[in-house]
Parts: sequence; structure tokens; C-alpha cells
Amino acid sequence: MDDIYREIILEHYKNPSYKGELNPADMSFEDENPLCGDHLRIDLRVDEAGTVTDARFSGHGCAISQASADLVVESIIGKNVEELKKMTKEDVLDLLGIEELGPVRLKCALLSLKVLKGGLYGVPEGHSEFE
Amino acid sequence: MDDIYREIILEHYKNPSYKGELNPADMSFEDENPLCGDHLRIDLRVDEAGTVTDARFSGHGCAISQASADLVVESIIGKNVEELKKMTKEDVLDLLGIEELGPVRLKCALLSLKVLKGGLYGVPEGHSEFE
Amino acid sequence: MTQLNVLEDFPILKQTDKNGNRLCYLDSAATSQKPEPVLRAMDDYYHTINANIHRGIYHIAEEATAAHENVREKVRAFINAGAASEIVFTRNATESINLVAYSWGRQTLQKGDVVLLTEMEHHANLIPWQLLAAEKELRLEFIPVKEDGQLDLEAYAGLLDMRPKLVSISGMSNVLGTIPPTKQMAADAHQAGALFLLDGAQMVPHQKVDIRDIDADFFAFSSHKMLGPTGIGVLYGKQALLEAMPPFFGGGEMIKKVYLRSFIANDVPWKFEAGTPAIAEAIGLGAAIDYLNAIGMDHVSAHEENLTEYAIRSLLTAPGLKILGPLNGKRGSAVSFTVDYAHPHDVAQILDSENICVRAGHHCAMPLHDRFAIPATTRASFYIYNTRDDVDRLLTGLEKVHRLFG
Amino acid sequence: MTQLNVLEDFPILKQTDKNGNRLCYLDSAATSQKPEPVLRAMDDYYHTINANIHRGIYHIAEEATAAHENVREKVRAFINAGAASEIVFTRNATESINLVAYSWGRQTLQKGDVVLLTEMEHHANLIPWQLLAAEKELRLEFIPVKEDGQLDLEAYAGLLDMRPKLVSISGMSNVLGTIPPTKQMAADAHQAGALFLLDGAQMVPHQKVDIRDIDADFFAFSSHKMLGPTGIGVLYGKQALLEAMPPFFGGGEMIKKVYLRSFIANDVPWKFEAGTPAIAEAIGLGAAIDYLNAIGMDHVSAHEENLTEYAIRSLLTAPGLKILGPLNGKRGSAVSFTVDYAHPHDVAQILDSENICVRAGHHCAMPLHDRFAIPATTRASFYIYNTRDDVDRLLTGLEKVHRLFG
Ligand SMILES: Cc1ncc(COP(=O)(O)O)c(C=O)c1O
Ligand SMILES: Cc1ncc(COP(=O)(O)O)c(C=O)c1O
Repeated sequence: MDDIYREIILEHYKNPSYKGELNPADMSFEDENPLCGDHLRIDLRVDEAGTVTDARFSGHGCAISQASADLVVESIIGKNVEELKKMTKEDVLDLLGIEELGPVRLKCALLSLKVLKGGLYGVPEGHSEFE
Repeated sequence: MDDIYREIILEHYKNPSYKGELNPADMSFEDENPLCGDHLRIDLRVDEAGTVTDARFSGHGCAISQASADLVVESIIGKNVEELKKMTKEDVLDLLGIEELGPVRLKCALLSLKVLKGGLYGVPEGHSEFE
Repeated sequence: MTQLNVLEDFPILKQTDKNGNRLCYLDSAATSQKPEPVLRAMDDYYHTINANIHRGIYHIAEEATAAHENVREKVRAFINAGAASEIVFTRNATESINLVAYSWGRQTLQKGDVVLLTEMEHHANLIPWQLLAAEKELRLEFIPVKEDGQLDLEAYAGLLDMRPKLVSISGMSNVLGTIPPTKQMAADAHQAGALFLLDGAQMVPHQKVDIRDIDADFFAFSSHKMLGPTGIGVLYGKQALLEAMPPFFGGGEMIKKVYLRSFIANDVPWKFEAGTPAIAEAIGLGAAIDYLNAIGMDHVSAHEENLTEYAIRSLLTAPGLKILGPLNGKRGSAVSFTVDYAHPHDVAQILDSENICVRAGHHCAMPLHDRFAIPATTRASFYIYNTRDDVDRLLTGLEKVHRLFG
Repeated sequence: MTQLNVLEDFPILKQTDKNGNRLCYLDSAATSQKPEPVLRAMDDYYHTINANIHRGIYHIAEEATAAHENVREKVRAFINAGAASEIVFTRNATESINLVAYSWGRQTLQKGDVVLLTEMEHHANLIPWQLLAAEKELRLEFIPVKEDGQLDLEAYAGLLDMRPKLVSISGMSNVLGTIPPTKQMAADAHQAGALFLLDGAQMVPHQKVDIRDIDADFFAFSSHKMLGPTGIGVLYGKQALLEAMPPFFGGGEMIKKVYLRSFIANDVPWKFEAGTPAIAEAIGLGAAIDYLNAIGMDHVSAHEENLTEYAIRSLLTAPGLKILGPLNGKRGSAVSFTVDYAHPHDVAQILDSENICVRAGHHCAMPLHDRFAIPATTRASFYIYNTRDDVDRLLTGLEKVHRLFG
């Protein structure tokens, strides 16, 4: 199972290129993986045509989620927001170069996608809050 | 298991000697076996000294509970009410001539004792009613 | 031939008593026996991948999680629900109905609202509404049961004029064997603005269920009556309803995020599954579904119909015997009866002396017995492992009862 | 020698992965493995006396009923409760606590009442009170956890001045291993006029419990953490309390008498056990208690203390590793830690590649992790089948993590 810690993942985890915040940002989305408390935020700058001109991620998490965030953010710069909505789980796994992943770690890998999609589509249903 | 249907039980079931009601009675107790809906009532006449001068049972139930009621009622006539309180499960099984009985049928056999004791001591706890 | 032959898978049924009589188990409406593949599946689970689920990263925890969630999908397919997320695991059918009463009922129902049940409900589909009615001052109304054991559907039409908020009925009476026209009744309920809860405890084991075709809003059943283990049941609820309902039990798994004084609930179905689930039992339920699917639910029904028809025909030849519920037509395989010379307890006890297991009592349906003005009945109920031989033994046993008490 | 040797009874622990590494199971705080006698007991039950209980007259139903009720007595003796009727079977510890919240809590607690918990509670002993607090406008207050993982007992004394109606705490933290002075805390709670609920999910598997000596009013635990099957748990409640509480689930078994619009509740404990219970699971729990008794709970504790002491000593030699909770003194065998070079998820994943099972995450105690300002920990937890060899393997595994991430 440790073959999932490929060079690419360890590299992007240890030396991320897009970790940081954009201030100001045109769009900021955040979410977490409640399984482990990992928190991820993605800031986007988007031009009038809807193209992502810059992006950064911040927060904390495991190697998989952090590397995934770095790779996803890298991949979306230059794309149109509408394109982002079409991004799939497979796209992210391709970026990571991983073929199989247990269900828990899949959530780590896909946290960046969840943040992005959650932000673009609005909060999913079922988020009732109690206090 | 059908050796519990001894002659004595079949006889007291088919031809009970004390089935009926006392009108008026000095004391009337009733209860049921919720497992089968069997219902038993025992009427007593008691003199000033507290001696049971007459008794009858009514209601419906299986052979065991009916025979038990007939035998129990027979046995208490002439006894003092205080003595009745001391009557035990073993006393009833002795009357029936049964040594072993499954838990469900034991409830049948002891329904008459339960009616008697419940009446003499008041309704046991736990009888909350909802509507 | 509609007769199944599965005895090999049920070694318990080969047990003999001291007189050499094989165990004749006629109490499947209370709980079914379990075939070997179901027991093996649970044993295998404990021997190979036993681990707590959902949060584990190590491989056996992942496998256990996958196996558990895979059963959700099996259940979905088995009753043709729309999505696995509509399948909530509970302890039993009773808990499933209580969950609806506590979560949906307490949120939705208000003083004076009508909940419409039937006179033949199992206590599991009666007491939860009595408890809620006491709390919320609801009105409980009842579709009458006719002398022949069928629901009075004309009365139903009239009762719907009261605009009940919920119609909650059993899909098959565990006493009478009655099978109401659930699809039509659900449509009528919806027409009148009510939700429709179907108690499927006696349906799912015995017939093919297409819950989307019936269009019930909630559906409850137990594993232990359908060849599966004790300790697990199912609540099906339409996705939108489940999502709108408040959580019921609080604890692990049903949350996304927890602070000291507030929390964010998890998505359905996990929102309703607090704490460590009945994992091995889910695996067992999955194996039971596989087993039933391998036979085919159509064959299960055909086998039972054939046997029930034979049983009723045979029983009606016994002296002083009266069957409650429908004598013919589509009906379930629970056959309750009285004999005019002996109490059901005595009947069951004598039958037991012949190693024949029947149930005697009110079968958790006291009001129904009141309705028929009898304190108790004797019930024989059949499943895939029963044969005509079992029916013949029942009849011989009843002759013995007659000899002793008649 | 305080080291037990029971591996023979746990064949799952002999499984090896593709590299020949034996399964090193260090996640017993989540769920324990099950010894053969427990699995055999359930299998035997299904193979010989499987039947629904309580109402059956035939012999296997009587035997099943007796076996089931016999386990109630075993549980009573195991925790030294006063009477078997104080033992209510539930699905798990979570349900046990929810039962108290719904039945006792909704009846008793009123707007403004204080419920006192701790910062280290498992979600199972937190969310039920949050739900109730939302409904009844209660105040939740929390005994702080000190930096060393111990409860702040001075703060407790102060919080009792608020006259809470209930103090509800865990007898052993599933994250920190902390064991609070429950007996003293119960006495203090009573002194202040509060009831005392003890979450025993992590106590009962690991130490001798005398619930009458502790004098808790309610006590909750799960079978699956104490060598027993999933699907069953226990609520202990003092007789008078249980009797005064309203029923919770409605259905079969919990009634004495039922009419269409009202019912008379059964006696305790059955009043709280609606529907078909987890019968086989109760049998399994009984076998687990027999198994633990045969070893002796004193030996169980001694084995674990010895191992935990060794584990903590070993772990503290690992670079960048920090243990949460008490480092010495009486503490439980759950050891949670962080390493400063890797996320718990990655730690667990790498360990899994060595066939070592540890848990990573918040362990259903998010607020506690907030308290220590860390999102997650890695937890190793021990039970009777673990040995020093397991600890050594954990350490070797952590070295690998360090090589990759350090
Ligand atoms: C302290 C504590 N309380 C309660 C629970 C809940 O147990 P269950 O999930 O079996 O209901 C756990 C289990 O993780 C626990 O550790
Ligand atoms: C019609 C019906 N509903 C509900 C139930 C309750 O099932 P359980 O006891 O498994 O919750 C039964 C079982 O007897 C039943 O026959």
C-alpha cells in the first residue's frame, strides 16, 4: 500500500508550489474532511471571461490531500470556471498518478475537488446544523 | 412434555369444582397473563377473623391456569388471609403435581397465585399506563 | 414443481427429539431459521476482516467498510429502492418504525393530526404511534378488519376524508396472513395528502417487493425473519424525506463536525446510524439476500402459496378448527386458528411434545384478537424449508390434542 | 508473569500479508477481535435453538429465552449490578446513552437545567445531550481536560456549584487513556444533587467494574469492544430510575396489555426492549463474559498495564513523537500520539503496509482534539491478545514512516 506514496506525491507534499492565500481573491471556497479534521481552502482569481488567472490552497492535511490540492490548483489555472465543474474523480487520480485508493484515503485525495465543486455548486444538501 | 397433562390437571380443567363468582364477595382480585390474554378473577368471602370461608374463580385460560386456579382456590378455603400471603410457587406446583415447567407455562400455572398476591399486596410496580 | 428442497442448508431442522421426531419448525413468522451460507458469511467476517468501519485506513477496516456498504446496495436492489442512501440500518423493524415516529413524526405532526392505522397492526406499528399521540395529542384512527380478515377498503376511503397526515399499515398481517392492496392504498393515501408507511416485516421474506412501484414513503423490515441474523433491520425512506428529517440518535458516524455545543449532521443514511453498527449482522443480511436471490423470490412465493393452500385445506378437515383470516386468494403463509376444545397454549404444548413448533398467544397483535373476541390463537407459519410433510405432522399433532382435550 | 497467551483463540491474528507479516491489530479501542468460543456460541445457538424468545411454548423457544435471560444475569454479575432487571439490552453504548437522554432526560430535564460533561467525551456521550439541549434549552457545561490529560477536578468542584441535574462522563477516555476517579466523582455529583451517568465503553473490556461500588446511576457499554459480537450493547440503570422512566421504543415485548389507543407497559427491563432482540448477539456477549471471567479481569488489567507501560516507554524513544494523555500512573491502553513530520493518515497508511492496524483521525472526539489544537492523532490500543512483539513492530513501522516523511 505504500506504493501510493510515489515520488510525485511526496514531492508536492513536501514542496508545494501553490500553497498560500490570494488576498483579495475573487472566489474562496473551503471545506473539510470530517474524518480527520483536515481543512482545505482554495482561493481563485477569475477574469471577466471566467478564466482562472491564479489560484492557491491553504489549510492542513495529509500527504495525499495536500499533494492533491497542489496538483489540482496547478491544473486549473488557465481553465474556465465552467470547465472546472466538469472535473472528475478520475482527473484528480490521474494527476496524482494513483490507480487504486481505499475509501478513506479517496476522501483525502478528493478533498480539493470537493472544495472546488462545493464552492462552484453551493453547499450540498444534508448539512443541517444543530446547537 | 405432555406428561404435564396429568389426570389431575385434565380433571380439574374439564370439571372444575370452584369455577364461578361470589356475589357479593368480600374481596375480588383479578389479573391477566398478558402473554396469552388469559384473564382470571378470584372472589373471596372472609370472616371477621380473616379466615377465607368461601372462594371461587372465573375467567378463561388454558388447562394449566384453570386447573391451577381450581386447586388453589380449593386449598385456600379455611385458611387465614395472612397465611395466603405466604403461599409460594412451590406450593402451587405441588398442588398441580408438576415438577418442571417452561417459563411461559409457569406463568400460566402461577396466574392464580399472582392474582391472589397482587390482590393482597396491591398492584405491583411498573404498571404504567399510556394513552 | 413449486416445491423447494433446501433442507440441506438448515441442519437445525434435522434435529430429532427423544422419540426420533425431526424438528418441525412452523414459527417462521416469529423468526426464520438461518441457512449455512448466512452463518458462514458472519463467521468468515469475524475470522478475516473484523474491524470497526467507516474511519479505518488499514486494509481490514477498509474491507469491512466496503462489505458493510455493499450490503446496503444489496438491500437497495432487493427492494428496488432508488438509491443505497435510502437504506438505513436499524436493529429491527420495530426500531425502524420508531425512528420514523421520533424523527419524522415529532418534527411534522401536530396536535389534532390524524394517523391512520389498521386494526390488524403488530404492536410495532401501533405503540410508537400511541406514544407519539400521547405526546403530540394526535388522533389515531383505524381501518377496520372485516370478518373475512380483509381490510375494509370502503371504510378506508371514508377515513381518508379525515385527511390523515400518515397512513401506516402492515403489508402482510402476521396473524391473519392478509395482504392488503398496498400499491392502491399508497396511491389513495398520497391522493389524500398523507404519507404512507409500510410495515414490511412479513412481506420482504416472502414476496418480491418493488418499493418504488408500491410508492411507499417509508418501509420497515427485519433481517431475522428473512433468513438473516438477529440484531439488524432496515428502514427505507425516500431520499428527500430522510434528508429533511432531524437526526435521531446522537453519536459517532452520524456527524460531520462536532463542537462542544453543536454539531453538523452527516449525510443520509449515516445521519441515522449513530455508533458502531451491527457490522457482522449486515454481512449476514447480505448473505441472506444472496441466498433468497439465488432461489428467486418468485419461487419462494410459489412454494409458500402452494404449501399454505395445502395447509388450509388440511386444517379445515380438523374437527372444531376455525381459521382466522382469508381462506383463499392471495394471502401470506401465517395461518392462525382456534380449536373449540382446547386453549392455544395447550395446543402448542401438546404439539411441542411431538417436536412441532407453533406459536400460541396474541402474536403481538392484541387489538386484533380483541376485534375477533378471542384471547389467543395458535399460529403455524411456513417458509422455504417447510414441506407438506410438516403440514401432515401438524394435522397428526392436532389429532393428539383432540384425543386429550376433545 | 502478567503476559497472557491467548493467540490460539484468535485465528484472525495469524493472518499474514503478502510479505509474510502477521496481522498486528492495535485498534481494540475501536472494536476488539473475537475469540473462537464466542463465535462458536453464536453458531451453536443458530444451529440448535434458534427461535424467537419470550412468548414461545415449544422447547427451542424456551431454551432460547432461558439462554438470553441467562446472559442478563451474567452481565449483572460481571458489573456487580444489584439485579438482572437493571440490565437493559441495546444495540451499543451509543444507543444506551441515547435511551437515557430520550427517556429519562426528556421526562426530567427542564429549560435552564445544567448537564455536566467533560471535554474528552466520545461523541456518543456528547451529541445526545446536544440534541436534548436544543430541544429543552438546557445548558451544557464541560469539565476541562488538563494539559496532562487528566480531568481538572478543581474545576469540577466549581462546576458542581451550578447544581447540574446530570453529570455524564466517560470512565476511560478512548483517546487519552485517562481514567477519572469515577467513584469520587459520582459521590460528588450525588452530593450536589445530580445523577451520574458513566460511559463504560472503554472500561468494561479492560478492568473489573463494580457498578454498585462506583454508585453510578446509569452505565453504558458495548459488546463489540469486549470480545463480543457487534449488534448488542448494555444500559445499566438503577431499578427505581428505570421503573420511573417512560418507555422509549414502542413495540412487541415492551408491553403487558395493548388496546387500540393505549397500552400498559411491561416491567423493567423489558419495558425498554421493544421488538425482537439481538438474541444470538446476547448469547455471544455471554460467551465473551465467560471468556473474560476465565482469564480473570485482574489478569486482563495486569496484562494491559504491563503492555501499555512498555508501549509508552518505547514510543517516547521515537523521534518527534508526542503522546497525548497520561504518561504514567493508572491509565487505559489506548495510546494516541502525533509525530511532527507526518500526518496521522499517512502514519496509519504506512503502518498498514506493514500489516499493522492503528487508527488515525479524531476517534469520535473532535472537541478533545480541538482542545489540544490538533486535527487528528494516531492511536494504538491494546487488548489481551497483544504482546510486546506488537509494540516492537509498531516502533519499526514508525521508523519507516520517518524514513519516508522525516
Ligand atoms: C468512550 C466511548 N464511549 C462510547 C463509544 C461508543 O461505542 P459504540 O460505537 O459501540 O456505541 C465508544 C466507542 O468508540 C467509546 O470509546
Ligand atoms: C407485521 C410485523 N411487524 C413488525 C414486526 C416486528 O419485527 P421485529 O420484532 O423484528 O422488530 C413483526 C414481527 O413479529 C411483524 O410480524
